Amino acid sequence: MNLLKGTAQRWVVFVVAVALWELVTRAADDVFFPPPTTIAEAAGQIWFSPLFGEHVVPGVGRMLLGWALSGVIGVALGILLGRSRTAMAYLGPTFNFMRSIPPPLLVPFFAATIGVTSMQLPTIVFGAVWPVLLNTVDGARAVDDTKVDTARAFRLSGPQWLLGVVLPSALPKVFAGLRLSLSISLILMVVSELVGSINGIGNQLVQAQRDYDLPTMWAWIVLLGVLGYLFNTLLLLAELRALAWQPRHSPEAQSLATGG
Amino acid sequence: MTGQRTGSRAAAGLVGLVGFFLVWEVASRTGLVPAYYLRPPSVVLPTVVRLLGDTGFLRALVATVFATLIAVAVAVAVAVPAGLLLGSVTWVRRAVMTLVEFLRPIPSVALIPLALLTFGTGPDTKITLAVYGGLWPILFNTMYALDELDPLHVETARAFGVGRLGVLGRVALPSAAPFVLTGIRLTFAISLAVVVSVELFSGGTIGLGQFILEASSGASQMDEVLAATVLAGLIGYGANAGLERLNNRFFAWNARGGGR
Amino acid sequence: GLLGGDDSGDSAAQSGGGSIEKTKIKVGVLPVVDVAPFYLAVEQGYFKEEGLEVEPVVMGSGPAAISGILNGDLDIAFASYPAPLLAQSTKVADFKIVADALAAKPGHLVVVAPPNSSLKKPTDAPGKRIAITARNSMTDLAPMSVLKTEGVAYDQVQWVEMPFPNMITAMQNGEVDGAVTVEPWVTIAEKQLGATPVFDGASGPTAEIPMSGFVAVSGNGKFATTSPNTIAAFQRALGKAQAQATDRPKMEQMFVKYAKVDKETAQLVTISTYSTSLEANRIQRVANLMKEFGVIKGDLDVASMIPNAGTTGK
Amino acid sequence: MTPTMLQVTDLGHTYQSKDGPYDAIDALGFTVAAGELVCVVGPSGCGKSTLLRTVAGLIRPSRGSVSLHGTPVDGVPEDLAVVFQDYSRSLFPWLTVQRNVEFPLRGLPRAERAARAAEALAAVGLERAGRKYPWQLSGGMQQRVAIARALAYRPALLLMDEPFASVDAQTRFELEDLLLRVRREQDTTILLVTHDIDESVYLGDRVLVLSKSPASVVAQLPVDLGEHRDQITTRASDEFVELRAKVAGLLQGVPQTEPVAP
Amino acid sequence: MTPTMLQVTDLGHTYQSKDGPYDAIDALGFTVAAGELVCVVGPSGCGKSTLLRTVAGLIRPSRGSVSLHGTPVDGVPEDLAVVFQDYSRSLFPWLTVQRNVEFPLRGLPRAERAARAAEALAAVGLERAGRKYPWQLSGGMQQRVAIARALAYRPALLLMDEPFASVDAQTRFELEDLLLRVRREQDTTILLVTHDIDESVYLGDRVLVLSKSPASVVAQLPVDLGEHRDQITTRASDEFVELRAKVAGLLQGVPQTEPVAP
Ligand SMILES: Nc1ncnc2c1ncn2[C@@H]1O[C@H](COP(=O)(O)OP(=O)(O)OP(=O)(O)O)[C@@H](O)[C@H]1O
Ligand SMILES: Nc1ncnc2c1ncn2[C@@H]1O[C@H](COP(=O)(O)OP(=O)(O)OP(=O)(O)O)[C@@H](O)[C@H]1O
Ligand SMILES: [Mg+2]
Ligand SMILES: [Mg+2]
Repeated sequence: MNLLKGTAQRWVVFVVAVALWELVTRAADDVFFPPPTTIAEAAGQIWFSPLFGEHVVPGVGRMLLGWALSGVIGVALGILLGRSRTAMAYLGPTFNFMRSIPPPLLVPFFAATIGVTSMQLPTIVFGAVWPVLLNTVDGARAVDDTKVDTARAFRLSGPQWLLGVVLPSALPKVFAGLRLSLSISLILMVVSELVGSINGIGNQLVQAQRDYDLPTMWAWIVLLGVLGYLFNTLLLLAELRALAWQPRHSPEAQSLATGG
Repeated sequence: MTGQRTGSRAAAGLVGLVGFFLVWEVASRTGLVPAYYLRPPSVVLPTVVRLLGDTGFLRALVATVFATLIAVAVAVAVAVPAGLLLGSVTWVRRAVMTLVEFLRPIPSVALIPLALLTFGTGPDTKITLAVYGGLWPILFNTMYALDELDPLHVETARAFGVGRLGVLGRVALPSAAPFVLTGIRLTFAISLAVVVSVELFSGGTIGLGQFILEASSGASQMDEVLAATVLAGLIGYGANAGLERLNNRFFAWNARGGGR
Repeated sequence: GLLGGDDSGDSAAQSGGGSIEKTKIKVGVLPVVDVAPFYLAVEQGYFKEEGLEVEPVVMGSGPAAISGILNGDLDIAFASYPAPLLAQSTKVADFKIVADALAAKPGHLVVVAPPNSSLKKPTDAPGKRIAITARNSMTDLAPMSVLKTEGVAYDQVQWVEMPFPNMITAMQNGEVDGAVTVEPWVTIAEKQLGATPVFDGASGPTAEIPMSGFVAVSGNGKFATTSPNTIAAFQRALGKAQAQATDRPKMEQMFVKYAKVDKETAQLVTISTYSTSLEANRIQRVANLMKEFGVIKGDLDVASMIPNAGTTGK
Repeated sequence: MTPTMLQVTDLGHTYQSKDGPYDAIDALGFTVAAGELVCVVGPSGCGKSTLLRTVAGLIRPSRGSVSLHGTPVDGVPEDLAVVFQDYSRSLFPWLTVQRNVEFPLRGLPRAERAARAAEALAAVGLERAGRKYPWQLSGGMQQRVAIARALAYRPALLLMDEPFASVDAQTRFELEDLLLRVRREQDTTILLVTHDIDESVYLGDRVLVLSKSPASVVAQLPVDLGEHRDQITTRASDEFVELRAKVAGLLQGVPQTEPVAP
Repeated sequence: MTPTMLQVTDLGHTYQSKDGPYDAIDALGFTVAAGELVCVVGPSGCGKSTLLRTVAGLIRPSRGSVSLHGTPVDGVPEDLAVVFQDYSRSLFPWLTVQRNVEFPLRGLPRAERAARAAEALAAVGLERAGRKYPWQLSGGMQQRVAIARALAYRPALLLMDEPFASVDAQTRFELEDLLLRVRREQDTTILLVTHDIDESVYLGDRVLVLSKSPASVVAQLPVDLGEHRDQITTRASDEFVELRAKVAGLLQGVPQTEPVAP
C-alpha cells in the first residue's frame, strides 16, 4: 500500500510531463520535436540492436570509471584542502583557475598532451571532479569544533581522524557532490565522444543530428536520461545506507519537516 | 583575519599559480608536448595583455561575462527556492525528482541545434542553456544543506510560533547559505563553460567562444586561442574569489574557532 | 548589445532599389576559405552597390548555420553541400540554393599521411584509421568514391571524427594513419608535419566536385519566397567577387583575414574554383554521391532547389 | 480555583527505531492551572524532554492527548516558549546573541525588539554579550541566552528543560528568583524540568515526580511555601526540608507514609 | 608528598574577536599532584572551560605555561581524556553509542575494545543503549556516554567539564561514587569543573575557587574528608557543611576569616 503510494508519487509528475509533451508535439507537428511515441519507436530500434553494445557499453564504462576516479580524487584532495590551511593557500587559487576553464576549451590541450583518441577519460575526470572537491572541502571544513577537540584530546591517529571523523562528517556534502558529478560525467562522456571517437552515444547522437534523423537523435537523448536516472537511483541507495545514521530519517524529524 | 595574513595567503596562492605556469612553460619548451599547439606561457601571457587592449576582444569578453552573470542570477532565483521546497517537502521531492534526474544528464551541447531553432542565434540560446546546465549545483546543495539542518533549530523556531515558510526563510536558508554559496561557485564555472561552448559550437553571437572559434580556424593563432582560454579561467577565478569574499564576510559564523 | 546579440533590427526597407524586398540581410558563414569571395564582396562594397547591407555572422558549424536560417535569424547560410541536401531529402524544410561557392580543384581535398605512416597509397587504406571532420560529409564521401572506383575496400577504412586542428596532433601522435584535409589544412599539414598526399579526394569521379554554397529557406513567409529580388542582388554581387577569385593576392588577403591563415601558408594554399554560375546538374553530382553511399535515400532533384524567380546568375 | 490551562490525558509516546519501538512515556496524566509553576522531576532518560516536546506540539504523541484551554493541541500552540535542554544547539550560530534573542519577536517594531532583547539579556546578566556570536560564549552564558530569548518573548506558557543546569550556584539562585518574579509579573504558566530537587521545591507550586522510563506520574506534591520565597529563609524552613526529603524519597522509590495527592 | 603531575604557571589566555581581544583567564597558577582529584568552581563565564582546554593542549595559551610531569605541554599530552561541557556535540552522530565509546581505544584487539566499552557503559547505567545512535538518547544519557568514553580510555589525567550537569540527583550520586572508585583503582589524576558546591567538596581532595572573568585563583581549599566517602554520612558531617559554606562564601566574594592556603 505504502509502496504503491510511493511509486505513484514518484512517477506521477513524470508521466504527466511525458503526456503533455506528446500532446504539445503532436499539435506543433515540428520535425525537430517528434512526439514521445515516435521517439519510443526509434529508441526500440536502436536500444535493442547491436548498436547498443557497440556504442553504449564502452562509453558508459569510461564514464563510470571517470566518475569513480573523480570521486576518489575529489574526496582525497577535498579533505586535504579542507583541513589544511597551507595546502588551501598554495593550491586553492590554482584549482580555482583550472576549474574555471570551460572543458571544451581544454580539448585542444588534452588533444595535444594526451591524444585525441584517448582523452575521453581525462576529460570526464577533469570536469567531474570539481563538485566533489568543492563540496568535500566544505564538509571537511565544517567539522564541528567540539568534535575536532574531542578527536585531538584522544590523540586520534591521522587515518582515524581523517576516515573516522572528517570523512563521515563531510559525507552528506560529499554525496551531494557525487550526485552532481554523476550527471556531469554523463554529459562529459557525450561531449568527449564528439571528437576523436569512433563510437559512443555522443558520436551517434551528433551523427543522427547531422543526418536530420531526429527521432534517433531524441532516442539517444532519452537514453541518456534513462542512464542518468538509473545510476542516480543506485547512488541514492548507497547514500541511504551510508547516511542511515542521520536523525532526519526518524519519524519525528520527518513529521517536523513536513509540518505534520 | 589580519591584513598581513590575507597578504601572505595571497602570496602563497601566487606561488601555486606561478608553479602551474612554470610546469606549462617547461613542458612546452622541452617539446614534451607539441609546442606549436601548446604555446608556452611566455608567448600566451603577453598575448593576454595584448588582447585586453583590443576592443573587439573586450566586447567578446564582456558579452560572455554578462551572459554568464545573467545565467547565474536566473539559476539562483530558480534553484534556491526550488531547493528549499524540494528539501523540505518530501512528497514534492518524490514527485519531481524522477523528472529532474531524467533531465539532468542531458548535455546542453546536444541541445544546441534545438535551442538555436527555438531561441534563435542571439544570446537567449546561450543563457537558456547555461541556466539549464548550471541550475543543478545550487539546487542540490540547497537540498542537501536542508538534510543536514539541525532538527533542534527547526524545533526552536517552530516552538516560537514561526510558520513553515518562516522556518524556511529564517532558519533553513541561513543555515544552508554557505553550502548554497559553494553551489553558486560551481554553477558559475558550469554556466561559463556552457556559454563559451554554445558560442563555440553554434557561433553567431559575440563572445569568447566565438572568438576562439574564429581564431582556431586557420591554425595561425593558437596563442590567441590559449590566451582566451587563460582569460576564461581568470574570469572564473575572479568570480570565485569574489564569492569567497562574500562567504567570509557574511558567513563569518561558519568559520568558527578562528579566534583560538 | 553587450551580450553579443544583434543591435540592428532587420528593417525591411522599402527604399533602395525599389524592388529589393529586404535591404539588411544576415548571412551565416563559417571561417573557411570557401567564403573568401563573399568577404571580398563585402569589403569591395559589391553588396552595397546592389543596395544590400550584408552582415556576416560567423557560425560554429554547418548544421548551426542551417538552424539559423530555419529559425529566421539568418537569411542566407553558407553550407557545405551535404548538409542542406540531406536536410532537403529528410523534408526538414524546403531549401533553395542561392549561390554556388567552391568546387574542388586538385589539391583542395586531399588525403594526407604523416611521413612515417604505413598509409602510402590508396590500396593501403583498408583497416587504417583516417581522420575526417564528420561522417556523411565531403571529407568522407569524396575519398570513398575515389577508393570505390579504384576497387579498394572503402568500407574497411576506420573513419575517426575530429576537427582539422586536432588532425595534425593526431597524426603526429600516431593516433591516426592519415587524414582527409581540405585547404588550408592540406598546406598546414604539409608544412607542420611534412605530411605527404596519399591521393586526391577530388579526382576521378569527384573531380571538380562542388563543395559548398549559399542556401536559404523557402516557404510561406520565408526569405527565399518573399525576397526573390534580394536574392538576385545577392547573387549578382557575389558573382562579381567570385569572378575575381583568380586574383591570388586579393584572395590571400581574405584567407589571412577571415580564415586566420598565416601569410606564408596563404601563399602556398591551392585556390579552388569559385563558380560564377549556379547549375543544378553540377550540384546534382553531390546528391548522387550521397545517394550512392546511402546518405540520402531515394532521389533528390537538385534542380527543384534552384530558385527560379530572378535567376540572373546564369 | 484558577482555570485549567494545560491538560495532559493518558499521554504516551513510542519512538520508532530500527531496533524496534521504544516506549518513552506511557499513560501520563496531569493538569496545570493558569499561572501555575509546575516542576517535573524524574530519573535521567525517563521521558521528561519527550513530555515537553509533546506539550509543545513538536512531536505528535502516539497515544492520549494534550489540551490547552480545553482545545486539543495539534501543532505548535501560540504564545509558547521553550528553553531546550540542549541550549547550545538551539541557538542559531549565524545570529549574534542580540539577534538570537530578537528572533521570535518579529512583528514588533525594530526599536521595541531591541529594547526587549536588551532588557532580557540584562536580566540574565549578559548586558555586554549582545554583539557576540553564541560560540564565543561559555556554556553557562549560552544557556542564559536561551533563557533570555524565552523571557523576551513573554509567552503565556513557558516550557523549560533543565534551564539552569550549566550555571554556577550563585547565578542559579539569581535566575530562579528572576523566574519567580517574571511569573508573578506576567502571570506566565510554567512547566519546568529539573534535576535539582531543592530547585523543584523552591520554585514549584507543585512538583510532579515521574517514574523510570516509560514515564508515568508517581506523585504530585503540592508545595505550600507561599508566593514570596527567598533563597536563604525559604530554603532553611522546615517545610522546605521536609518537602525536599519527600521528593527525594519518591524519586528513590521509597514509599511515602502519608498518601500523596493523585 | 606525591610528585607533581600538573603545574600551571601564570597562565593567561586572550580570545581575539572582531570586537577586540577578550581576556578569559589571567595569571592563573596552581599545581596538581599525581593521583589527586581537584575540583574547580567559579562563576559562569569566568574561564573554567578555557583553563581545561589549555591544560589539554587544545588551545595554546597567550601567556604562561602548563607543564605535565615537569615538561611543558605543547600539543595534546598523551594518556589524557576529556569530558566536554558540550557533551552532545562531542559524540559522533554517525557512530552507535558502543562505537562512540570504543572510538578512542585504537590499538586494542577488537574483543577487548568491545569488552571495555560494555563495561564502561554498564558502569554509567547504559548497558542497553549500546546499539542506539546518540540522538536517540536523552540529554543525561548522552552525557553518560561521554563519561563512559573517557573512563573506557583509562587515562592518566582526566579532565571533566561539568560532567554531571544533566543527570538526576540519584544518578549523579552514583556517578560521583563511580568516579571516586575509578580514581582509587586506577590512580587517575582528575581535574573536574563543577557548579555544584556540594559536589566539589564531596569529590575533591582540593577545591580551586576561581574569580570572575578573567579568572585567577581566589583560593585553594584542601578537603580533609578522608579517602572513603559516602553520600549520606560524608554529606552530613560537620567538616563537609563547613567546607561547603566556605566555598560558597568564597564564590560570593565574602572574605574568609581564617587565611586560606595560597
Ligand atoms: N529520537 C528518539 N528516538 C528514539 N528514542 C528516543 C528518541 N529521543 C528519546 N528517546 C528515548 O526516549 C527516552 C526518553 O528520552 P527523554 O529525552 O524524554 O528523557 P529525559 O527524561 O529528558 O532524560 P534526561 O533527564 O536525561 O534529559 C530515552 O530512553 C531515550 O533513549
Ligand atoms: N571562542 C571564543 N571566542 C571569544 N571569546 C570566547 C571564546 N570562548 C570563550 N570565550 C569567552 O571567554 C570567557 C570564558 O569562557 P569559558 O567557556 O572558559 O567559561 P566557563 O568558565 O567555562 O563558563 P561556564 O561555566 O559558563 O561554562 C567567556 O566570557 C566567553 O565569552
Ligand atoms: Mg531531557
Ligand atoms: Mg564552561
